Amino acid sequence: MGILITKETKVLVQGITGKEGSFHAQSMLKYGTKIIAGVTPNKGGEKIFGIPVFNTVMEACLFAKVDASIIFVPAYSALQAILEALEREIKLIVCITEGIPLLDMIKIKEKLKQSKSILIGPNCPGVITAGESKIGIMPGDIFQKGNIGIISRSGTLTYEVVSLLSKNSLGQSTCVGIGGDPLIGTSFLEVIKLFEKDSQTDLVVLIGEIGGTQEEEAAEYLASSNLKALAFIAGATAPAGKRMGHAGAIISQGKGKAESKIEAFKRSKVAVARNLIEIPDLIKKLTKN
Amino acid sequence: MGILITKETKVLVQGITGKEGSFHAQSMLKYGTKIIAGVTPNKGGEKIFGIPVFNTVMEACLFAKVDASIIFVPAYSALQAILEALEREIKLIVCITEGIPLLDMIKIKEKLKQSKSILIGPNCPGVITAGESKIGIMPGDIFQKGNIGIISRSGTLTYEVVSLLSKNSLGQSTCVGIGGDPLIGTSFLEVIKLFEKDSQTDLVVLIGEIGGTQEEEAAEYLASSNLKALAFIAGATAPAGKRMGHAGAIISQGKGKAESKIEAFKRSKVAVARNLIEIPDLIKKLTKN
Amino acid sequence: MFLLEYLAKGILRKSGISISKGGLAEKLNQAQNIAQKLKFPLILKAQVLSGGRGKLGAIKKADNLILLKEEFSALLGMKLADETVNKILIEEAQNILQEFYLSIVLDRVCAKYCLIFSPSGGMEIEEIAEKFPKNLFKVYLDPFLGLQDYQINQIIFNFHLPNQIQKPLRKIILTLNQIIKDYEAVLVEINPLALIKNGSFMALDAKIDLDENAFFRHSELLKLKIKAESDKLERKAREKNLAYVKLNGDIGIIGNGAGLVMATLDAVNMAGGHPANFLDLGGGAKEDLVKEALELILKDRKIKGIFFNIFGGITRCDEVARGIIKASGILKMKKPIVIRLSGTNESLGKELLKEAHFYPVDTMFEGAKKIVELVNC
Amino acid sequence: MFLLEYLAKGILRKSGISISKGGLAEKLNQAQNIAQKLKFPLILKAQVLSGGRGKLGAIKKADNLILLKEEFSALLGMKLADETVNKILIEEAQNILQEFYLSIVLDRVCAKYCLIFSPSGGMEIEEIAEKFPKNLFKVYLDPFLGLQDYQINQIIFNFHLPNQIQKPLRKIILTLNQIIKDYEAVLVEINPLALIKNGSFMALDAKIDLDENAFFRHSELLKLKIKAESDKLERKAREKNLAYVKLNGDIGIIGNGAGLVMATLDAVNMAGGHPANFLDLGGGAKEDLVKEALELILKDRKIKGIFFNIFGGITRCDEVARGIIKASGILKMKKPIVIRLSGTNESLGKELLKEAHFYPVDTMFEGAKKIVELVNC
Repeated sequence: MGILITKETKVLVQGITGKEGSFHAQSMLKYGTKIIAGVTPNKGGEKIFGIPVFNTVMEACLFAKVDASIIFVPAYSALQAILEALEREIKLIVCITEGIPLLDMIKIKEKLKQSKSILIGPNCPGVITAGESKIGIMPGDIFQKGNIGIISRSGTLTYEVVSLLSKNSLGQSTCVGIGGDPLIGTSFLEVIKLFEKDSQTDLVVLIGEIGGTQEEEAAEYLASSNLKALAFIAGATAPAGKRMGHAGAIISQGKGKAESKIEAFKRSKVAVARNLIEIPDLIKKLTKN
Repeated sequence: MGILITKETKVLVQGITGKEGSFHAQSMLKYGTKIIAGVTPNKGGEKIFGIPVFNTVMEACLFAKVDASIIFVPAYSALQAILEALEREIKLIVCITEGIPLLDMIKIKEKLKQSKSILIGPNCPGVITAGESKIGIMPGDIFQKGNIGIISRSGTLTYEVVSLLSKNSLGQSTCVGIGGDPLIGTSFLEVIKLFEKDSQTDLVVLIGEIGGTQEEEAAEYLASSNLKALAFIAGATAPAGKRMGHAGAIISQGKGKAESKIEAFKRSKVAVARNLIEIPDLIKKLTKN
Repeated sequence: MFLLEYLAKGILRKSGISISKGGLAEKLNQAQNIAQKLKFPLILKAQVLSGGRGKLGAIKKADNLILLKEEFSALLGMKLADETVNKILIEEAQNILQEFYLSIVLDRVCAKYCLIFSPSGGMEIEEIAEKFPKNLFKVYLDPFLGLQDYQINQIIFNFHLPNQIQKPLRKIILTLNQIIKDYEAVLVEINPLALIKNGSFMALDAKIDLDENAFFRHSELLKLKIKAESDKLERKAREKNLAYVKLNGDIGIIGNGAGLVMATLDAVNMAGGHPANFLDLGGGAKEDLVKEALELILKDRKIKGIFFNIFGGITRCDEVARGIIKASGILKMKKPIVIRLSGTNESLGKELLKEAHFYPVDTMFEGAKKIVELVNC
Repeated sequence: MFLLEYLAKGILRKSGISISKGGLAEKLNQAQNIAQKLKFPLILKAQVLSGGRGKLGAIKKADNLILLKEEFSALLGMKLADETVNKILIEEAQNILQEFYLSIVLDRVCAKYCLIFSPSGGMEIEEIAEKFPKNLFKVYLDPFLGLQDYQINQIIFNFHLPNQIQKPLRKIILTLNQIIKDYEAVLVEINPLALIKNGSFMALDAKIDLDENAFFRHSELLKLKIKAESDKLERKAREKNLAYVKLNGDIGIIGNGAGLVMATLDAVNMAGGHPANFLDLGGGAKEDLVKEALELILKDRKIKGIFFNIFGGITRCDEVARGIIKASGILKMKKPIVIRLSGTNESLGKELLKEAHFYPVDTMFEGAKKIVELVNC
């Protein structure tokens, strides 16, 4: 089964006629995702790849039941897109958009508390349940159906890990890219809790990086969980005080170091890979018992 | 028992050293209310009527458990006072202050939704459980212990009704002045639901007035409730389009008329007094069965 | 506090929304001066708060100066419900392509602002709701986030509004929203919002209701507050922060608390009397305010007697008594006064009154009966 | 984006918070000119982002012009962690009665701003937390309502601050809050906030961290963005919207995605190499950006080779390949390049590369090993 999405999940694409939106809508369709509608203001009535386009999320939701929405709009209108999806109470909102201001995310986080929706991202590759449905931008062909769950703060690093796993015949259940921003809709810990309940997932790979304290939180929780897990943290050799690429990855005032995260996992008896290449072997060892 | 407050309710007075605050604190003490602390910034450490004064609600709540707070601060700082009480999760907040801007009340109403506190008022006479405790400004000596509950949008009109009841030996359980403003913390309907569960209350007198649709809402609910009720609506002869005294009492665009409210109660088979003087006799009739 | 049309339109224009060229006249020569600077045909609009002015004949059209004079003279002094026309707005008539309805109003029930739009403007909102319910679109504004762009999109695309009017309409909606915030308004309504010849919009009528409680944050609005009152006594009352409403009878009513004063009006009416006014002292009135309140209502020449009805909670009876005694100089006229005092510090108040030879009654009903008898005898 | 002290203090001063008189010097004669307008003793502060400058000897005092010259020359060019001192702030020294700590910072865990105050300023916040935990007071700001007066009261009365400093402190806290809002800052810190002789406050050091993602709403901050970068190449990268961080090694690293680039640095380090930089193309890079990124890192003369590591998701391998080919002119130097391309449009990208005689490797590990070999031979 995996978590969050299945073959049957009905998907809306916000920003479907844009360059990224249309490219990835097509790629998702190819993967088998049930895209049932798209939204672009002033393009209502058009069709793209046979999918009807609406002017507003409201119109799209009146046309058909929507289970999930994926957002491809530019950073300056992402707040609007997410609020629009929240207003219609869409259960799963996946926001690919990079560069959303923190102030907008503060507002979104507060509204999320008052809703039943789950936001994955922003600045993330999305969610994929291997062989079933892809609501995201990850290259679908590297995934293989299986029992390894993946939670990652980094997009491209996820692909790296997934392709390693697939090459070693370690298939995946669901892969969730939670996004690399300092403020994100759903944290490591929240996704771990979803995987705990999933009978298809035998082990979860956590791909973290420097900055913040999400990994430490997750580690603490895993100490008393039955979920098998393996962690990898990027940025062990990154200098302090410098933002590595996006606002989330920074060692500031001595906090957020890779070492402290690795220590936290070790304290909780969670296996840690120091090098990506070790991951497949470590998984095989962990799943043998 | 009555509702909301008892002899044991521990009360904080916000604005206790002001003219109104100190006058009514003394009057409440005389009535038997358990006032355990007061707040006035920069007066921390002083005592008034033997009650310790603190600079902040936080300090007062660290000093002793507070069940309820009554607010006497000026309109321009009422938002602060209510937020300060909400932050400490004080269960019952009674705001006497008149003239709070609607924008401030919009904010307060939204924060109330996210809290477990009850706000009575603003612009109200407060709450009294006859013979037990008074958290308000009503003249205590007009009340008599008994089984009639009272909910009222008007302060002085409540005293009028209560003194009529007491003169006719119709004692009261709890009397709640919900306040006359367009936006208030707790509506008729919400107080009705509390009275429904109170074994001491045999009948509730609703004192409404023109403006808004609270009375209609309450009437609709009472149609299928076992609670005995009697309603009176002030302003039957008020002209349309003019605000009668405070922002709440206005017939605008044909809405909020006394007649429509009276009709609503009649539709729900709730007795309506056309003249205050009829109230005692109507109650006697209703409680006989 | 509702603003007259010309004041509401002044706020719209200041905020960047187009209105017709025109001016306000209180006298015929002013009207003629204004007309000379404008293009006929002109519209004459009585400045009163009552709704449905069109149907009441309070809006007229004039094609030339002669007709203007005629219509102006007919309107001036006209009685509409409780109001008398003493200000007339004269504006150029517009060619209208389509009339829209647009407002933002505070919804008391959910404590949120509500944006209401309809492509069927020009009639009152209740009429639109009844006749064309599908042509009414409401969006509720989040109390903290306020109006969002996507909500404006919902309106625009719900009615398939053509491209060329999307942008100007969006701007007007955002402006309305800004007015709500800047002025802490309870209501801003443009009806009709007219699409005129050149494809742009104009506010042909406007209604604004301000929250007086918020005026301490908007000192600039205090002037407007005074200006807004059409009745001189109401204006005076506002200056003193008394809640005064002029009515048509002959018995002056003073009390504390809106509910009590309303119930007093009801009681006097039931006893066969006709209240001359509503005057609420508010909570905690001090003796000077009591005196000023008495002086104020006595300026209404129609008054034949006064009923003073107090049930003290936060208001103290002794303060009220002192105020009445202070005002006794002007009260020692032939006009009867009936006083009822109950509640906080009642006995002290009554004692003071008796010393000054005022003899209070015990209940509202007694008082209502007594004043009606005294006035009618 | 962290601002250097002099830029942060500029924002404070503009907002009405007092700072010491002084000026910024990059050369000795500038320093001497500044000093002549000021009263000795003076403080010389190296403008670098690294913390603990006092302990690192990057803050000096000078009692006269001779000492100023000496200290200035010693500071200029000094190396501190990854930074080189090329700007020095010269300020008048202050008599300090008490040092406070004050900041507002975004708390990532609860997604709220947090106001932190301590009467034990002058040392880093971690040190205060450890040594005087009771002297640290935090209030969290409601995401929608923001900082409230009662919260400032909580701070003031928690530390029994005397009456005469309540008002100025309240003002500074409100100003800090306004800076957070106006600039969409992630952190504004004044440490120490010094109570000086005449009973008023002065910000003796300041740290501001701005949210670059919000710059589209603050066009005025773009200039600051460029100014803030001490390294020339980092400045250039900012102009092109590339995430570039200068490091101390000799292998240039380009990749897409912060996580992947960080992992690439880790891999190169593990293979025994020394990365010269971190360069993240971000998501969906187009060929021109790829070309510019290559040109940019080649300006670092220390570079002996380049490792280009792409795993395409939203980024397409063909675009990357085209960019590399476009840049091949400047690449046709003696410096080796190792390319790894996987993901979206991988085969198309690889084909293009092969046509242009570039032969990509298959994995990150392979690539890391290969570039280290090539550079070290």
